[in-house]
Amino acid sequence: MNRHRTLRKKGEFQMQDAALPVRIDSLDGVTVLVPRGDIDMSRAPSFREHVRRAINAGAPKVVIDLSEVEYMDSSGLATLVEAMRNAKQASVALMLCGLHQKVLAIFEIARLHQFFKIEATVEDAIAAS
Amino acid sequence: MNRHRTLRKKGEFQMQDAALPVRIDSLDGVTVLVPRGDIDMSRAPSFREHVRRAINAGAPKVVIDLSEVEYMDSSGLATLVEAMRNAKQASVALMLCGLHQKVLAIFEIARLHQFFKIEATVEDAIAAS
Amino acid sequence: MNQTMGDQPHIRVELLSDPNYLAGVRQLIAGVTQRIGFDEKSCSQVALAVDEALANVIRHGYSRACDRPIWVSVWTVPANDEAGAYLRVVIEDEARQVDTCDLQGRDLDDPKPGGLGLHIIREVMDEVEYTKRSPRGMRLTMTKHAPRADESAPDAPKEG
Amino acid sequence: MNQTMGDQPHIRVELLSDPNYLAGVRQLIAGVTQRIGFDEKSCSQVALAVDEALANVIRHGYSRACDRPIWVSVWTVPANDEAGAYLRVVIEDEARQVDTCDLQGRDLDDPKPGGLGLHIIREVMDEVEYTKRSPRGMRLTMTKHAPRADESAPDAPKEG
Ligand SMILES: Nc1ncnc2c1ncn2[C@@H]1O[C@H](COP(=O)(O)OP(=O)(O)O)[C@@H](O)[C@H]1O
Ligand SMILES: Nc1ncnc2c1ncn2[C@@H]1O[C@H](COP(=O)(O)OP(=O)(O)O)[C@@H](O)[C@H]1O
Repeated sequence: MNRHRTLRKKGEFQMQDAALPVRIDSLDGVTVLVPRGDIDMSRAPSFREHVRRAINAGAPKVVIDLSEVEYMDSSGLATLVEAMRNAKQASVALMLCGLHQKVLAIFEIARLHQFFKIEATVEDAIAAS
Repeated sequence: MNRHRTLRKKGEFQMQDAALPVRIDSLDGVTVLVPRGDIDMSRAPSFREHVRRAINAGAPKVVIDLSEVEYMDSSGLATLVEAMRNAKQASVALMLCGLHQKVLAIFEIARLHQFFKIEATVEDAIAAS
Repeated sequence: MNQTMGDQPHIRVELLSDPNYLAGVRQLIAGVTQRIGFDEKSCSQVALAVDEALANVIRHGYSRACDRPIWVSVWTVPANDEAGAYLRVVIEDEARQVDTCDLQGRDLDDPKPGGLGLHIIREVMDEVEYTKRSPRGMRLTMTKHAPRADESAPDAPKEG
Repeated sequence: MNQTMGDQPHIRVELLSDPNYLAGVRQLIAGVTQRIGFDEKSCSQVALAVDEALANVIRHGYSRACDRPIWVSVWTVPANDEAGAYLRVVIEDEARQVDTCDLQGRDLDDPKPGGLGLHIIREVMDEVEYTKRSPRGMRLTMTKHAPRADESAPDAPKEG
């Protein structure tokens, strides 16, 4: 009946993560992830899982299209930094595109706008090398 | 320093109404009001004042374009019902247009969708007789 | 530890009776209901009901004084395999008490300004109950079950 | 009757430490700041800072337990002829106490997951102060002045 009843760890009620809806397209052999909605602490674990699977699936390039994400906090950024590391290790090209102004502003505060490969549109990201 | 300090009535702190931004266009002799933002209890008085002035200004037709209003509660409805009465008395044709689905739903609950003349677009409202 | 719906609220807001805060409170309600799995339409409906109820407390209970307390308590139950999401909202004040028979909107077939708030609240919520608090003030308890997938409109839920 | 910023908060939210409630709380904050005259960018910034601070309490203070209390208190001062709008938010918990010197994010020039929340909070708010509550828990006090018209970006404020 109640989410707060879910007992996960002795003596403590642990949170239940929320699912983040993610559309997965495949265009010209490139995997495109299109998450929809806010990416915050409750949804970052779900986002992380989607990205991890895409990177491990074998495509040479993965594009994360953030055009349907109007809000992201540092949990989302952390997920992306980790994804970038994993992608490098797996020799997968990871690109971001479609960042809303507000989302880009957070990348800038965290000085991460240089760390990621960011393109304006999905087409640009697919075409970029 | 503090809104709650504004003393309006003996012994009581009275609210300070919030201004509702309203654009006023004049097209083919028709006055078109375009309020922007939520219309709720805090902004209904400002909305009421705008509508009152438009109806009294002498144009034969006033159109209220609600396409930039994504939320309206019963304070907004009350303002519109009153406006409709005033318009009839002043022989002004009052029309509404551009209602969002959510706003229309409130008109329907209040059984007011028949009471008002509602058109889809500003053009339709101006053309309608 | 064994929380039930009868215990402490999951979220409790105490606000001053200032109409300028209604937007914030209904956005809180919309955000919470969206996250527990209410569809877009139901989120808007619950936010509207809370807004109408708060406006009534300010307008009728407190005669528009903007420095009096209002409490909004929220309990949420997210959807699971067996049932859809469920929400309970309780709104309390320290205002003058009214009898339930005086809590009536106007005749819907007689369009005139006002008298719509209670109709709207009763229309969009599943349960609506006004009671007197002790020693003073009113308490409004409202509940809503999210419509199950097959009952709700075909449009997908969207971020608020 | 003579309320000042030192008195009772204008809005006080008590919530359980469940990350699923963060969306609702930041929408509350965005709605309130928007109504007191913050521009769109400042509204988003304050909402982000509150979200980051609450996430830190849940993650670090309460080790992700989702049934512990967090209090968010808000004071607002709308713009007038002389000054822009002003907001104060205080976030309190009953979690373990930490020394201010342990409240440091990571080196921004060394990209790795995490360590960004405090940087973001300090970047977007004007004043940020952590203190220990008595007898337990932490208190974070944050303030922000809305930029005056001539300082803010040219885009007009939009409904949240
Ligand atoms: N919280 C309340 N406290 C006291 N009286 C109330 C409250 N809510 C509603 N009422 C009474 O019920 C009537 C109908 O309310 P409502 O349908 O919301 O319309 P309106 O607020 O426009 O009058 C009000 O006029 C008032 O007399
Ligand atoms: N509310 C809090 N309670 C206890 N420790 C905290 C709190 N907020 C931040 N910290 C400490 O400060 C560090 C930096 O926080 P932050 O910059 O938000 O990054 P992150 O949360 O990713 O570690 C945390 O790792 C933690 O040790």
